[in-house]
Amino acid sequence: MVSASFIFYVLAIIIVTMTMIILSHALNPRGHKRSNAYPYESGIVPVGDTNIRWNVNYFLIAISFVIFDIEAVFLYLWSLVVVETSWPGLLTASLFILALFIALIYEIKQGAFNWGIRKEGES
Amino acid sequence: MTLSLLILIPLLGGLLAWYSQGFNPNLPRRISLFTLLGSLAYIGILTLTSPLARSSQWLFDESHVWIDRFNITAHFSMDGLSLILILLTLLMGLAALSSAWSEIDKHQGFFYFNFLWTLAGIIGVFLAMDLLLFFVFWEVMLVPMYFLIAIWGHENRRYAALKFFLFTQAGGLLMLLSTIALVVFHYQETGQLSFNYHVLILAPIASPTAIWICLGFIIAFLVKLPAFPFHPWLPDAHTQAPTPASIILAAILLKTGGYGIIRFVLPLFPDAVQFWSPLMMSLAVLSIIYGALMAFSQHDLKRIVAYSSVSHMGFVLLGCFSLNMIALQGAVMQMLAHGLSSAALFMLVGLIQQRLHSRDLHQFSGLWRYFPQLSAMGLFFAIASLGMPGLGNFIGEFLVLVGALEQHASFAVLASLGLILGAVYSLRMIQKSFFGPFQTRGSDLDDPASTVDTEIALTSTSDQVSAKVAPLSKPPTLSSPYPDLSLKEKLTLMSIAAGLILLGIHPQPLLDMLEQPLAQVLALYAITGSAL
Amino acid sequence: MMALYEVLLVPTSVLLLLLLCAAWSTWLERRLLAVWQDRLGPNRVGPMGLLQVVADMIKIFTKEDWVPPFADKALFIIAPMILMIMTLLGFAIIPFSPNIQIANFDNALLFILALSSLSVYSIMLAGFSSNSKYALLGAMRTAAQMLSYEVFMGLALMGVVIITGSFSLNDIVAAQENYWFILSQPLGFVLFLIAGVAESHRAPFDLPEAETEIVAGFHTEYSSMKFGMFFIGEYLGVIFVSALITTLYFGGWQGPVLPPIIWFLLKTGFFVVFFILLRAAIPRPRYDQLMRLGWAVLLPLTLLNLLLTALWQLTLGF
Amino acid sequence: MSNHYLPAGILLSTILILLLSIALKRSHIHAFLITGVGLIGACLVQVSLIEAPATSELLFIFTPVNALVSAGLLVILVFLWSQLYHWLDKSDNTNEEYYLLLLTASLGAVSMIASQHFASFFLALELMSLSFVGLIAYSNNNPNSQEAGIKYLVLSAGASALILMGIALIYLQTGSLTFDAVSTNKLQHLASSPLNLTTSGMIFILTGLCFKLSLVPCHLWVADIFEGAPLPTTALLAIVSKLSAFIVLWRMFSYGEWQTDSTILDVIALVAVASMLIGNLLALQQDRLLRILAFSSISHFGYLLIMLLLLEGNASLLNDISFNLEAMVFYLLAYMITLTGTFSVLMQLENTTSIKQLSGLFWRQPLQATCLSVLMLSLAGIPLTIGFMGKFYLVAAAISGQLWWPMSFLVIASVIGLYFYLRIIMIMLAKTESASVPCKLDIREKVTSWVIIITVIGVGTFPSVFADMLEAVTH
Amino acid sequence: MIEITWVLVLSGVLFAIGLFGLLSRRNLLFMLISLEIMLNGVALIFVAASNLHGNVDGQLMYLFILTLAACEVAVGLALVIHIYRQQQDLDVDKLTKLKG
Repeated sequence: MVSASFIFYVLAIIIVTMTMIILSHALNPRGHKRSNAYPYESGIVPVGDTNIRWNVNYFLIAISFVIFDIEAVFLYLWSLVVVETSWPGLLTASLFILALFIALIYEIKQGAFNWGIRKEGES
Repeated sequence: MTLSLLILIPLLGGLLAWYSQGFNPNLPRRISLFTLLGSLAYIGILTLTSPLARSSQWLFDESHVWIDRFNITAHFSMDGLSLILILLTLLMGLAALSSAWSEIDKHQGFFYFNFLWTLAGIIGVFLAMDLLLFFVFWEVMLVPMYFLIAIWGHENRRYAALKFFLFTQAGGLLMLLSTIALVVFHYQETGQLSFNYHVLILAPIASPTAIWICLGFIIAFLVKLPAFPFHPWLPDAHTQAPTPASIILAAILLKTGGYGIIRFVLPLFPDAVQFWSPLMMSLAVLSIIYGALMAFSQHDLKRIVAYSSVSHMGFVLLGCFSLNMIALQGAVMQMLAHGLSSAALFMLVGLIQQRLHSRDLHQFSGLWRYFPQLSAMGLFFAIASLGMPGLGNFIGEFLVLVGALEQHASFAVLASLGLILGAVYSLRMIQKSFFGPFQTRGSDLDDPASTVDTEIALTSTSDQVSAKVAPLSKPPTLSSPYPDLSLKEKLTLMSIAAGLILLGIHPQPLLDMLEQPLAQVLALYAITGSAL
Repeated sequence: MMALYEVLLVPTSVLLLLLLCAAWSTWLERRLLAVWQDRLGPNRVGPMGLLQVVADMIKIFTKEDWVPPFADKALFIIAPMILMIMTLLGFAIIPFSPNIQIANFDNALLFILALSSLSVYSIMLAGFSSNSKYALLGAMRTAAQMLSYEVFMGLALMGVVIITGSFSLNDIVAAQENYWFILSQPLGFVLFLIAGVAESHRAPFDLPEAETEIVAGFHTEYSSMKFGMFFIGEYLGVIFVSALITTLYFGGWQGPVLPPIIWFLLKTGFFVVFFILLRAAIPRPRYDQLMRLGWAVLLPLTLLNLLLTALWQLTLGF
Repeated sequence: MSNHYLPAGILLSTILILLLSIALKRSHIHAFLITGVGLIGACLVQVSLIEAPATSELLFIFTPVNALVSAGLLVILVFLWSQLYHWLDKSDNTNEEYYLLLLTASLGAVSMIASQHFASFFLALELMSLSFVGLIAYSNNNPNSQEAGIKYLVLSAGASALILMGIALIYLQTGSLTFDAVSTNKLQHLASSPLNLTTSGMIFILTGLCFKLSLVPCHLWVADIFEGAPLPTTALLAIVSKLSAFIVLWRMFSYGEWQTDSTILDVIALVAVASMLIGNLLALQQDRLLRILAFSSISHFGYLLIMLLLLEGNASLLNDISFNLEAMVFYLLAYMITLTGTFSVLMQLENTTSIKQLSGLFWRQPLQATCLSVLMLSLAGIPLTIGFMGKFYLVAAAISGQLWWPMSFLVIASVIGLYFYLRIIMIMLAKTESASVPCKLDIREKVTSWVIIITVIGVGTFPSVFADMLEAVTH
Repeated sequence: MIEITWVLVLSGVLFAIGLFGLLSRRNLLFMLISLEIMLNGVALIFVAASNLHGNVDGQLMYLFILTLAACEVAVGLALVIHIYRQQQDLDVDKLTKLKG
C-alpha cells in the first residue's frame, strides 16, 4: 500500500520543482531585446532544419532494446523464483538465455552495432 | 477381372495411344482401332463362351473392395440392359473413330487418349453397381469429353465445353448429395451402410425425404438426357464438338441419362417415382414438342440434329416414367435407335462440313447433285429419325406411346404430336440441303470472291499480290468439286443403317433380352405390362 | 507524533538534504578534480570556496529565463521537470537507515527500473522540443545509450534478487547481515556500476553532452534554472546510483559501532567520490565503442552472471 | 515432458543452430541443408508419434489427430523446402534468414496445432504471425512485398487484438485460460459481472480467427497479401497458417460450450455460407492466379466451417460422432495437399502471375500443364482426385447432420468455383500462335510434377489406406 | 476495491479508441500506435480479472501481451522505416500497387 509519507514526498518534489521554475521565471531580467532567435550552431547562421535523416543504427538500437528488455522482464520473474522452480526452472531459463544469446550473436554479426564507416552495399 | 477388364482395355489403350504419339503420329488411331476391336472381341467371347444364366437377371458379377471405410466396393455387374448399351457404346465408338480418322489431325495422341477414356467412363457407368462407383464414372467420362470439345471443337468451343461441363457437373453434384443422402437414410433405417445397388434395392427407403433425394437423381439424369429445362448445354456442345465427339455425345452419352433413370431411379424410389411421374411425363412431352419446334427453327445442321435429340430423348423420358414394361422396352429401344440414327446424322453433317466448310442450311442446297451417295444416306437416316415404320426408331416410339397411353392417355396424345413435328423438321432439313439447285454461299471453299481473287492473282504480274492471295484457296476443280463418300465412310454408314433396319424388323430377341432386367426394375410397381 | 514524524519530517528532511548534497557535490567535484589535477579549484567564496555553490545558485536564478521562440514551449519547460522529479522519486525507496525510509515497496527494484526508463523521456523531450540539431543529436545519443545500458542494468540487479528472492530493498539489506553481496556478486557489482555510470551519463560515458563534440547535447538551448535542473538532476543521479550500490552490494546501512545513517552516508559518499575520480581518471570512449561495449560485452556477461548466480544459489545457497 | 514435444524441440534446436551458423558464416547451401535436416527429422519423429498414446497437459494436448495433422503439415513443409533452394537462389536477396523465418513459422504452427490453453495458443499464433510478416516482406527490393507485409502486419495485429479481447472476456468470466473453461465454469456466473461475457468473448475470438482464415467479412486485403508476397511465402501462408488456425478453431469449438450456443452457431453458418459464395464470386472476376487462389481458399474454408456446425450433431454417419472429425481432417489435408501441389507448379512456372501467361501451356510444357489441370480438378472436386474424396467426406458428414441449407449453397458455390478452375484449364489449352518449342524440364521439376500427380490421383483413386489411417487416428 | 465493471468500461473504451484509430488513421505509425492502445486496453482486463479471480494467469497473459506488443512494434517499425525510405510517405492509402 502506498504510504502517506510517500504521497507527501511526491507532492513535495513537485512543489519544489515548480518553485524552482517559477522562481527563476520571476527573478529573470526582462525587457532586453534579443535578436538571437536562431538555434545554436556554433555561432553561425543555422543551415537546414532539424528533420535529419537518422542513422539506421538508432532504430536498430531501439528495436533491440524492445526485444531484450522484454527478455529481461521474463528473467526478472524467474530470478524471483529461482529456488522454487529449482533445476527445471534453471534449465528452461538457460535455454531461454541461450536462445537470446544466439540471437544476440547473430545481431552483432549482422553489424547492428557497427557505427563506423560501412562497406559499400551494407545497409 | 472379367468385367473390369472391359473398362481397363480402353483405359490402357488410351494411355498407349498417347504414349505412342511420340513414335508415329498415325499410331494412336490404329491403337484405338485395335483397342475397340479388342474390346468388342472380348465382350463377344465373354457372352458366347459363358453360359447365359437365364435364371438370373445378372449375366456377370464382379466385386472388389475399394473404400473399406464406407463399405464402398468396386462392384460391376452386367445384365441384358448393360450388355446392349455397352455393345452400342463400342459400335458407336467405332463409328466415331471412323469419322475421326480423317478429321482429327492435331495432337492425335491426346485426342485418342481422351476418346478412349470417355468410352471407358461410359462403359464404367453401364457396369457400375455401386452408387459411388457409378458417380465416379459418371463424372470421369465428362473430363475427357470436356477436353475433346474444348480442344478439337469448332469456333465457339470453349464456351460450349464450359457450358457442357458446368451443367453436367451441377447435376453430378446433386447426384452426389442424393447418393449420400440415400445411403445415410438407408443406414438409419436398416443399420447397414452400403453404397451397393444390390443391397439398396432390397429395402427402398421410406423416409418422406425420399421424394427429394429422388428428385436429385432425376435432375442429374435429366441434365444428361437432356429434358426440357435442363437442355441448354446440348445444342452448343453438339454444335461445337468435333464430329467424333458429337457422335459419342449423341449416340452414347445421352443414353447414360436414360440408363440411370431405369437402373437407379425407378427401383430405388418406388414411391417417389409415382409422385414425380406426372411431372416428369409432362416434362417429357414438353421436351418432345419444344425440341421439335426448336429443330424446325434452326438453320445449323448440327443444331437441328441436336434439338431433334432433345425431342427424341423426350420419348425415352416418357417411356421411363410410364412405369410399364412396354414403355420401358420402348424407351430402351428408342435409346438404341436414336443412338444409331443420330450418330449417323452427326457423321453425315461432319462429312458435309468437311467438304463445304459449313453447316448452315442457308449456305448450301441441292447437294444431291454432287453427293448422291451422301445425300441418299442422309435421306435414309433423316427418315429413320422421324420414325418411319420398319426402322428401329419407329419401334421405340411406338412402344413408348403405347405404354404411355396405358398410363396417361393425354400425355401420349400430346407426345404423338411430336412425331408429326418430327416429320416436319426432318423433311425441311432434307429438302433444304439435298434437293433444289446446287449452290453454296459464303463458304470458304467456294467463295465467289476468293475465286475472283485467284483469277486476279493468276493474271497479275505482281509477286506480292500472288503471295498474299495464293494460300487463300485452291482453285476448284469443276469436274468433281468435292469427293463423295469414301469406302470407309460408306461402310460405316451402311452398317449403321443395317443395324437400324434390323432393329426395325426384328426387335424381338432384343426385347426378350431386356425383359428380365426390366421386369426386375418394375417389380416394385403394381402396374406391370406384358411384353409385346 | 510518531506518525507526523514519519509522514512529514522524513520526506522533508530527505528532500532538503538531497538538494543540498546535490548542490554541494558540484563543489566537491570541482575541488576534487582540482586536487587530482594539481590545481586549487574554487576557493574564493567562503571557507575553502564552500559558498561557491550559493553564488552559482544566485547567478543561475537571476539569469534570463530564455525559452527559444523556435522551441516547443510546453515540452521545453516540462522536460527538465521530469528529470528532476524522476530522479528525486527514486530516493523514496532507499532505506537510509532502519527507520528512515519514505516508502517500503515490495517491488522497489522494478520501481527503480521504471523510473530510470521514464527519465529517458525527459531527455528525448528536451532534445526534440529544442528544435536544434545539437540538441536533437545529443538527445538521440543519450536515449540510445540509456536504453542500451538499461537492459543489462536491470539484469545485473537480478543477481541480488536471485540470492534474496525479493525485489524489496529492505529484504535485500536484511539479507546482507552476514556478508555483503559484493562478495557473492562481484561481477554483478561491476556490471551495475558501469551501467550506473552510463545511466547517469557521467564521464567516461558522458558522450551525450560531450562539449567537444556536440556542444552540450540535449540541453544546448537551455539556460537559467532549467539548465540548472538538468545539472542538479545529473548530480542527483550520481548520488542515487551510489546509494543504490551501497544498498544492494555493500550492506546498506548495516555496519558496526556507528549509527546506521552514518554508515549509509559514508558508503554513499565514498561512491560519489569514486564517480568523480572516474571522471578524472578515464578518457572518454568513442560512441560506437560505447554501444559495442554495452551490447557485445556487458550484456552477455550479465546473462552469464545471472546463470552462474542461479547455479550457485541452487547448489550452495540452501 | 513426454516425447510428444520432440518435433517442436527439433525445430527449435534447428532454429538455434541455423541462427548460429548464419551468424558465423553466411552460406545458402548450409542454411538450406540445416533446415532440411531439421524439418525431415521433425517430420519423421512426428510420423512415428502418430500411434503414440494421447496425453494431455495443461498447455498442450497430444492426440493422434494432432500428430497426424502436424505430420501432414511437416510433410508439406518438407516438400516445399525441397523446392525452396532453387527459388531463392535466383533472387538477389540474402536468403539465409528466409529459412529461419520458415522454421519459426512452422514451430509456431506445430505448437498451435497442439495447444489447448489460451496462453499457448496465443504465443504460438504470434510466433507464426510475426514470422509471416518477415516472410511476406522478405523481398528487399520489391515494394509489393513490403506493402503486403505491412498490410499483413496490421491485419494480424488487429486480429490478435480481437482474439485477445475475446480471451480476456472469457477469462474475466471464468477465471481460467483453458479452452474448456467455458463449459466447466458455465454455471458459476460471477456476481460482479452481470453480463454474459462468454458469448461476446467467443465472437471476438471468432472474428479474430476469421481474419487469420480470411473468412468473409474479414477477407480484406487477403488477395493483396497473396499477390505481393514472394511465392513460397504465399504457399506457406495459405497452407501453414490456415491449417493451424483452423485446427485451433476446431479445438476451441469442441472443448468449450460453443457448440450449444445458438448465437455462435448462427454466426458460423452465416460466415460459412457467405465465404463460400463471396469467395467464389470474387475469384470469378480475377485475372491473376494468386488472387484466384486467395479467393478460392476463402470459399474452401467456408466449406470447412460447415464441419464446425456438426461437432455436436446427434445424427451422424455410422452413429459415430468422430466421423465428423474424420471428415474434417480429410478435407483439410486433401485441400492442403492440393494447394501445395498448385504452389509447387506455380513456383516452377516462375513469373507467371496472370492467367493469360498460361495460355498454350499444354502444348509447351505438357507435364506441368497436366499437373496443374489435375490440381485444378482436385480443387474443383472432380472424382478420382484427392479433392473429390475430401468433398465426399464433407458432404457425407454434412448430410448425416442434416444440414440442408448450407449444403444447397455448397452446390451453388461449387458450380461457380468450377467455372474459374475450368477457365484456367481452358486457357492452358488455348493454341498459341508462336510455335514455341517445349522447354526442357530438369529432373527436379519432373520428379516434383510426377509426385504431385501421383499423390493427387493416387490418393483420390485409392483412398483406403489414408481413410483407414484416419479412422484409426480419430477413434 | 474498484468494481470490475469500471475496468471493463475503461478497457472497452481504450479498445474502441484503438480500433477507431486503426480504421480511421491513414498513417502507418498511427495505426501501429492504435494497435498498441488496443492491446493495452485488453491487458487491463487481464490484470483486473487476475486480481478478481486471485490467480496469476491473467498477469502472465499481461506479460505475453507486452511481449507481443514489443515484437509487433519491432517488426512494424522496421517495415515502416523501409517503406518510408522507399516512398517518403507513410499513408496507407498510397499503398495501392496491389489492387485487382
